Amino acid sequence: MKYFMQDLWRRFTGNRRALFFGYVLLFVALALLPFLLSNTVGRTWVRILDFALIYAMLALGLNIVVGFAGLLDLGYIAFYAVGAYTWALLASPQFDLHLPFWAILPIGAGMAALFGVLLGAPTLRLRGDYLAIVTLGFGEIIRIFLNNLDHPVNVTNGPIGINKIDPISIGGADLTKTHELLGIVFSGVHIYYYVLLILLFLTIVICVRLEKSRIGRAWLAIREDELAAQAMGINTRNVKLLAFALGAMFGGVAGGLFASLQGFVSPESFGLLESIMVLCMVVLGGMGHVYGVLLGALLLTVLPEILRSTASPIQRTLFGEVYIDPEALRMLLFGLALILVMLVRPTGLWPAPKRRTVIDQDIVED
Amino acid sequence: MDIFAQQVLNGLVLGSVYALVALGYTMVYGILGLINFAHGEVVMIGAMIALAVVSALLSVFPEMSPFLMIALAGTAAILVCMSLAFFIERLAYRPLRNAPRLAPLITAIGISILLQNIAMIIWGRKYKTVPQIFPTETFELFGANITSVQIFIITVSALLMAGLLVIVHFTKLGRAMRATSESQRVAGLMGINVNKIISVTFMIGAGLAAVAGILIAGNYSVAHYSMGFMLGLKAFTAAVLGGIGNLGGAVLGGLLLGLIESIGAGYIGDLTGGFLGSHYQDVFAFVVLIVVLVFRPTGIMGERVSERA
Amino acid sequence: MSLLELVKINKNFGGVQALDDVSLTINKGEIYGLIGPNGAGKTTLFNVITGVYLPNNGGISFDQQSIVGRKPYQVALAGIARTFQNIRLFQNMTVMENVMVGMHANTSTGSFGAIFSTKSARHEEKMIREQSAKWLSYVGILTEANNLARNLSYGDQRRLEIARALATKPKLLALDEPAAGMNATETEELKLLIQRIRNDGISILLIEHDVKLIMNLCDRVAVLDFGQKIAEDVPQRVRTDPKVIQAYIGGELP
Amino acid sequence: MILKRSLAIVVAAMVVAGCGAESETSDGKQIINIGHVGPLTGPISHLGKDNERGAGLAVDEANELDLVIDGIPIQFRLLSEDDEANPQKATVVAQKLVDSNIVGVVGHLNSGTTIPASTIYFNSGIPQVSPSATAITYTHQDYQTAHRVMANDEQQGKVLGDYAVKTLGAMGIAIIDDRSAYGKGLADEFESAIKDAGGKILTREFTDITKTDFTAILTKIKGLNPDLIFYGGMDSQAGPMMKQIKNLGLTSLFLAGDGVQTTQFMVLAGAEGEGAYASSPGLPLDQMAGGKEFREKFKQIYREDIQLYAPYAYDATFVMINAMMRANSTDPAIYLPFLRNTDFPGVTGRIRFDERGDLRGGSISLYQVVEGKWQYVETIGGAD
Repeated sequence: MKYFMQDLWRRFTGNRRALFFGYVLLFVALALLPFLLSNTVGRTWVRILDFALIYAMLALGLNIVVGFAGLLDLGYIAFYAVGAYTWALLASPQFDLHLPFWAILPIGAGMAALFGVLLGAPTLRLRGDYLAIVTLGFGEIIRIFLNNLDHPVNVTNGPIGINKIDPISIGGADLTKTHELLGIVFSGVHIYYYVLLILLFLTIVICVRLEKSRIGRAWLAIREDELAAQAMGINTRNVKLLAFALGAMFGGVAGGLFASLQGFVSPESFGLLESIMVLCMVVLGGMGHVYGVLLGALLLTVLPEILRSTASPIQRTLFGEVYIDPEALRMLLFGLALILVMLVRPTGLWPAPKRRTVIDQDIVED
Repeated sequence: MDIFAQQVLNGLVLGSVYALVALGYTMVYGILGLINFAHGEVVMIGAMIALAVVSALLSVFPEMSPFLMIALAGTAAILVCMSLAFFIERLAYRPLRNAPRLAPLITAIGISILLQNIAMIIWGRKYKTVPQIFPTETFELFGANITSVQIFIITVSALLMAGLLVIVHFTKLGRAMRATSESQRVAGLMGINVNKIISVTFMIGAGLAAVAGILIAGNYSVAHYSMGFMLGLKAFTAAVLGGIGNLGGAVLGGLLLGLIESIGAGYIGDLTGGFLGSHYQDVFAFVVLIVVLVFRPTGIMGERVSERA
Repeated sequence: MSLLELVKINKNFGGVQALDDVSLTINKGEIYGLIGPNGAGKTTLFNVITGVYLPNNGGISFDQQSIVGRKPYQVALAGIARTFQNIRLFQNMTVMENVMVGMHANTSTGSFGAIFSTKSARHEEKMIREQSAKWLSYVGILTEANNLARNLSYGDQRRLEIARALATKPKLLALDEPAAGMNATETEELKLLIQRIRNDGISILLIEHDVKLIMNLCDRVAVLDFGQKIAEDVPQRVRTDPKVIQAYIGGELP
Repeated sequence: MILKRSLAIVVAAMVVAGCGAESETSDGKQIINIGHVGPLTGPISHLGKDNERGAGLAVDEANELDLVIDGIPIQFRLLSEDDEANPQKATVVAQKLVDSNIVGVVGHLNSGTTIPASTIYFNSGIPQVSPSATAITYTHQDYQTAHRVMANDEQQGKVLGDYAVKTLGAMGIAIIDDRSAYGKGLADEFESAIKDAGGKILTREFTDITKTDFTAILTKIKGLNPDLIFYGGMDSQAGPMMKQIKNLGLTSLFLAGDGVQTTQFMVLAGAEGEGAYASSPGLPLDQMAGGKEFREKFKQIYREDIQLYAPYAYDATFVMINAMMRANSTDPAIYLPFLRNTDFPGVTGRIRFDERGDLRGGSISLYQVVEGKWQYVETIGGAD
């Protein structure tokens, strides 16, 4: 966020005070957003926003794998599933375990990272589209196992799913319920919004820092030219596995939060279409560019919902009657949007800037 | 009845359809390096068009010979699918030929969503029944039951695949296609109209897809606007298993995948004491794929692309 | 004193003997040239040394250690840096970043250090930038630091590849046809650069088509023909070797 | 910035959407919103649409009665949402309906979406009546708001198991399910009923809702030569499955649950569907008061036959309206206890709820395909 804001404000003002003012403004705007939404367009939009934040986290995780390291992963949702089920199994009546969230969150992240390495390892020799189909296969395998591990020993309840998952609770206060603090009423979705916003902020910071680090450069190098990267002494195997593990970790965290927000998980939420959707967010937004990916995730979560509420009113306004089923029209427009955006902006809506300032001007001028 | 022979036969029927669809994937991939995610939807459109034509003919000329009927329906489906493929390539892929690798993948996904929903608007949400214009007869073969439709499927697939191999390896068009897939630039320098060859490749693939759609709809007697997606994925898996870009590989991969699914579902459950039953049918297929790729990273018949320095 | 020693290297591809019992030794501080007609096996030998290909048999020792069977990145870590015949830069990264990637081998910040931006990580990052800038100015393209690698001129791309290789702190720098496609001025500048690198204590293995450059620059030259080493000596004597002249019929030798 | 930009779009969109959301009709009736949710896109959208139509018909009929509640003339309006059979979308649309001030919701269709959504309705105190979610979990969450007008998996599975062994005399039985929450739930309950009744399970095989080829598992089943094959799943798979059963020369009986007792099944299975058995909760539509009229009216209005659960959605809607009438209030908190105490003669049978919100003493009817038509065989249960 810092680089982004700096960039933006330098371009407009070049003024440090304006930068500070910008931070404050953004902070206030983000803090007030849920109240603004629930009072104008309804609390649904706060919930949609919650999901948008979860998807943003997912997309940023996938961006590490696809955008940074250039490994086309079509089964990324598996790590989301691992995170969600880890949370569900450790904090629900299923095994009567009720670990606190600060214990599950790292366990879920760790499990997902472990799966990232396990699934990544056999694919290291594969390139491009071979990798895509194998990761797709792994994604499906995980889902199929979750769907069938109800016998011989019942672990996941199979297709029925796991219900009554504990929400995040702090000091005994259940965060999915409505609370009052300093006279302001916060409903569950509002509180989750703040929790998710903080975690997303951390995710962004981590992604930006990684990208600008030695590890990030190694990823980009592998993406650009694997053999040349090896010639630089980069252990491509380890660095790729690290990308899988870290990417999966974010997926795991997002999955855990999803499970606790929903209170229910079932394998239906982790199908191939979800993987494809997250990939669309990454590519449409601007692969490899943290803020572009963020934009992609927010747009692709919010856009279908906007279409949901506007598909029939717009028809009615334009033609006086609803000709096409609003639901069919919604998906139709969504498909069309994917195509048009790619045709107009093949590198995504907001691609990584062509020139990056990685060197201070004074070093160059020495 | 011999259970094993029956399972092998089941696998071959399923596999020949996978193979037909896989050929479309592999041809496009061979020439453009693009995963045409919308290919499965072309199969669906083929089935739907043929179904619409047959239904219309049945209501207008109920006395028409079934062979003529299927020929007319087939021609219509093939023509529609070919023009569809032509426009898809022209509008959604060609402008992106020099774009980053994943951009056409996303437009392909967009096309897939678009086609599904258009089909849903036109043909409705219901599963549609395919009228039986041929009476189903069952024959015994090596102790296995086989229906006339299944015999038809295997024969037509085999003929089409053979035909395609002849076109690619023994005609001028085929030479141009092979040259284009080696290097578009060089093929262009040799006087080959690369754009035309790519269009033709898409259209041939779509023609095969249309036939596959008709065969599937005929065999299972159902058609639905979402029938293409999973089928497309399976066929793509088959193409990769065989070595994507390689026509023989697509056929081999398709047949293998069909056999794996059928025999896997039939026997693995008993071998693992019921733990891995038929609910893991798709897992077997993917596990075989992964194992093959780990040992042969470019598929069974794929070329070994060693990294050149 | 020998730095790199190849003993009876054989490599065949599907029955074609690309390298046939090739043995050679590169000494410390030496500029060693490798020439030969097209298809003689120069690039294959290069790839065997750098770990891209595994030899069918034979031994390679570098700095008194066997490096046969090591992966390319391990070879790089052992101290052999390379460039590529058909320039392989990280096209969409800046010139500076390309060299910074070269520093990978000799730095250690992991994901933990990066995420928490630890003091040592920040310190190392600063060092990487300073060093990279130093290597850029060493090859004379510091002013291009913030441009994307793919936007550089051809000659500068070659220089960047060398700078990137130098950043790995090699003991041996292996250059695969660095003068290919260069004009006379650029070649002359390249020659000076190579000499300067050698004078700074780095040995050099040079594969080149430009025989004139090899003869002017190298301390010793080996000639490959049909996968066999047919000569190895100081340039003056190689030039007059009848076997070499035979191999180069068509009068390429000056 | 991004958020603000999208916010601007959102607000603009909602303004457009908001047009026409008046709270009164032109003739001064107060508008009362009832929600409906089902999958309206995706592979089972035909069933979602069917439910929506059933509920829509109920709302239209209720409005023709010019109802007055607590002295105020009322007009009901159905707000229909698409959950795409996706649990995450289900909670979003549930919240959306709650925001739109619905007084009750008819839905969702699948158990997988009904369960996560039920938490949101419960937290907001909105009564929910699902026409077709049969997973036991749904009513076992102690939510006073959760109801269903269809026998759950346990009730139906038990009847089917008993019927297979005791009436059809099948001893060796093969079970297939489609690995959906519905199919698995029903198959599990069927399996335990078979064991209780002394039957033997020869094998359990599985498929999924994207498949149309079942030859591998059917061939395996053929090797075991069962007396009966049970399928836990939907008509769109059962139709082709039935064809393949006959083509493979299997002679076992075929039994399935309510997902298969449809005209669609007969259309898809064709002549090969002959002899198949399937159950359906409640009594045959044509035997019920108003049942025949409902069927005909449905066809007349939508120019399509009932797919599957439309009658249940129709009943669910009327049960809800009926509770409001008895409570003389549309306030969810006030009419909710009245909903629990429902005793309503629906087109699918008499509807009463037990303390969990499950259908009390739900009867199950069995049907068999005879000469290309579902023929009513008998009704089991129905007493308390």
